[in-house]
Amino acid sequence: MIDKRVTSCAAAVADIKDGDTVMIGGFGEAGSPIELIHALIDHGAKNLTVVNNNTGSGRIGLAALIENGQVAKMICSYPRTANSMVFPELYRSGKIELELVPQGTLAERIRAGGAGVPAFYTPTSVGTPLAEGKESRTFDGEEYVMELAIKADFALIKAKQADRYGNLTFNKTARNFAPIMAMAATNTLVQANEMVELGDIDPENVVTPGIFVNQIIEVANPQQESKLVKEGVVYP
Amino acid sequence: MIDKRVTSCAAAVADIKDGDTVMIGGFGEAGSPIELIHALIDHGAKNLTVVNNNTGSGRIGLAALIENGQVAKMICSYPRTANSMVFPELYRSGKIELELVPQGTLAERIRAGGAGVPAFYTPTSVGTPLAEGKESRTFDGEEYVMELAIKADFALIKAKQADRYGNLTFNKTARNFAPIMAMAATNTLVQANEMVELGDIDPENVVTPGIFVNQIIEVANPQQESKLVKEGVVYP
Amino acid sequence: MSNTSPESKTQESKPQAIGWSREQMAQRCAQDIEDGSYVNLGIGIPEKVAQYVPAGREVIYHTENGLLGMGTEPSAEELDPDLINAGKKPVTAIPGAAYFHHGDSFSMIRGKHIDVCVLGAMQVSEKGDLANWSTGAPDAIPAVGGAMDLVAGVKTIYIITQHTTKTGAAKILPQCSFPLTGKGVVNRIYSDLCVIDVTDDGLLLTELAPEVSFDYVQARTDVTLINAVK
Amino acid sequence: MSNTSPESKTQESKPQAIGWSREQMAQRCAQDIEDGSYVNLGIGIPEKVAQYVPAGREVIYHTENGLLGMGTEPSAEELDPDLINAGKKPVTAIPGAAYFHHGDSFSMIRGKHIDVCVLGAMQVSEKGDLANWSTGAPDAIPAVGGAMDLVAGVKTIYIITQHTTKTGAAKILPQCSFPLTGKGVVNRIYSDLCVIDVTDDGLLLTELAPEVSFDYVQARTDVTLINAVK
Repeated sequence: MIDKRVTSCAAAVADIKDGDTVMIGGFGEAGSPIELIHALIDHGAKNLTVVNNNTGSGRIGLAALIENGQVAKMICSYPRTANSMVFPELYRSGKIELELVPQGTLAERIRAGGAGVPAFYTPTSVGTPLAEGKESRTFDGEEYVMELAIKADFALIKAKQADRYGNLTFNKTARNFAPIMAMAATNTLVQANEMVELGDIDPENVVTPGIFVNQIIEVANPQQESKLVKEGVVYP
Repeated sequence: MIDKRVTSCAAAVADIKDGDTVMIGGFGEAGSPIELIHALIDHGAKNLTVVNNNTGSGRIGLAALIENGQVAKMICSYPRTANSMVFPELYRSGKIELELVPQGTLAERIRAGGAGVPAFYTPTSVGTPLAEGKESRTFDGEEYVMELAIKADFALIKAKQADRYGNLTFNKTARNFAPIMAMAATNTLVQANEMVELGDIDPENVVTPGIFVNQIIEVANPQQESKLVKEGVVYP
Repeated sequence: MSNTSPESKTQESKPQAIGWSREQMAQRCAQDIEDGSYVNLGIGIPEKVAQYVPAGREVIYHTENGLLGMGTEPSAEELDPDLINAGKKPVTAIPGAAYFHHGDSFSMIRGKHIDVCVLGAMQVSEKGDLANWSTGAPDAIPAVGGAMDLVAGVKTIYIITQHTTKTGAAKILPQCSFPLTGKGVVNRIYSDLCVIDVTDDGLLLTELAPEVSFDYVQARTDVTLINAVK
Repeated sequence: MSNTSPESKTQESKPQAIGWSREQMAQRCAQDIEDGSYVNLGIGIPEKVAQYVPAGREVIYHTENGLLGMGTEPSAEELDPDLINAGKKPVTAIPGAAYFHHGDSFSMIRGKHIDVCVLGAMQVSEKGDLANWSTGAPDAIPAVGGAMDLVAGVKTIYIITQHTTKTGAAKILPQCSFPLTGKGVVNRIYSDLCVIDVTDDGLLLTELAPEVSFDYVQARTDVTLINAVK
């Protein structure tokens, strides 16, 4: 029997090890799996490489994971947002490494990681500092840079609905990086707002098929990042 | 105002020129846009390069397009099926060219064409005759071959529902190549079983967003390939 | 499911006097499909594996034309020409199924997300090379389908095949003479005579069909086998 | 929408004595957005373009975090923290919208499916090079967002920018001194003083804001402009 449900966020993140690469879904607060991130803080794995578009807000969620000293390196496109102060401080003091990747290249590298494509060529960043040190090549008279796939040991994502096979739907723009991260990680951990029965999600409307999902925890009323930031909440 | 509906299949295919590359959706009969293909036969454009997983059945649809002498070259993975005789005959007599591509590589090359990726690496076909003459390269100790994107002047696909923006849904496994072909063609022509109002397709369930679609013709009761083949129908 | 050629089917159609029948080969293979696996079954005998997976195991079938959660054959009322498998036969979808496009479907394959693929074979080499798409005959219409993607991407490749061709020639060889589908890709062979594991040390014969001896198999195999029958 | 840096916003916040206001620049640019276009608008002044597109034109807005068919700001009841734009501001979705993941969203961008992108700028060169993501200052936190993908992939790139920095330094230069976002990517510049087309022959000044003379613009531009005002 296939039943990917687990009973707690703590159980879901239990196997994350020091030094692992962890993809975390979300674009800003939309799709950020706060409960799973907080479980990872409680769990304490260190020296992580984290892949996320941003670096979190305030002192909760991803920002708190960074502040807690668990992240050795960030791979992201935009590590600077209105309420982010944790990452900039650590970065300036040389305590965290940054691999800056254009957002579309980040998405395509993750997708490639999940699709069994080790490398591909893209026009993005040609002629800019972010192409320095990368192989370039001309196809049909246009210049492209070669980019490598990114894979992860774990992905932490947030879904709207999930069934026990791991089929997922998402809510609006909270979808963002989650489907491709689910493909690129060896272990995909999902917090879903709602568990549904097999067949409740029309097979035509499944966004992430269960084959890309390993463990699911129902978090019926997830916390809202912007609300926590506004209230000045600090985790843990 | 955006209204991609046209009034006939003939109007949809009118701009296809001799020598064009035309992607045609479908895996066997599932998703085969027979009415658009027949309009292309009536239209008469010649010397086409056609991209499809197969080469059609019987003497209707894609097989009839080939039999009519309009196809100079097929790019496909499996040009031989139970009821295909048109292609084998022309191929043996040297009257049609064949580029044989593994099915997944075909899909990924089309997807790359639509995604602005000119080339990528894949493990598929390494060590086989289909990798001969292709660049190979090692990543992390594994060998891969480089494959180039495929783009097309036109794509002919079949959808279940369409709205005037060109948002599409598909029916079951008739989806197959259609969404990636819609991305890879400069002009995507769609025959849809049903036209619906804007908003009737939930934004969460749109499979092909309208940005990839150029013209839509409603074909409420499309013909069924296997039925035509069984009845021995010949087009035109 | 992968498109294997009609040639290979013809070769496999005549059962030998002793050893497992086609059904029994499928049945034997099915014992090794684990609970919770994602499985892709090739056309022909491999398709039959699904019906023999032991009760109590939940297995999800992938068909590369865009469906995860393929069910059994449809009834007349269920039949929909838009719902077919990679062999282009009508199928059904189970509750909990998902449809997706070809790009995503082969991402599942190439990205090593599928656990097991069961395929037919024309030839298998000592090193696990597989030839199952072309005899290389100059007048043949070459057709590969998804076979090369499956062997390159799926984690475990099982082969179900008659041990020899219908003319009695060995199909398990030091080197394949037919064009390859993939190099070093086969993990295990279920023939009508035995079960063979492809290992770094060579071909390990782990199990014999009833009334079949090691010597009987060895005489029909062009590679020296290691006898590992307990 | 692309993440342009806070620095650039500060530089652009003080309007000049003569010429177009921020609203007027957006309004002028909006005249060039054609009926039926797919458009991506950067953060800041570019965002304002949407509200000035002439009546009767139907334009579909793309936001790279996964929405085609972005609508106006939500009412308090409509507000959903899961429905935001690339600037992370709450938005709505129009009837006929579609959601998709980041891989698909940037396929639209990189695959040249989007017609127009309107962005801010720190510097633009004579050849259409754009710098709008970093001043290259050693203590700055580098952040690029989707800007490099947009300029590499979108068919037409419009820039809306103050003609000079707030200290009066030229932003239109023979060469950008800041790190590039893309090389030879800009098609047209809408500044507070004029409209400039980037052409193979050089920078073509096609239109002047009221009360602004060609010489006034030329004095604030480090590249020799071609006067093409009718």
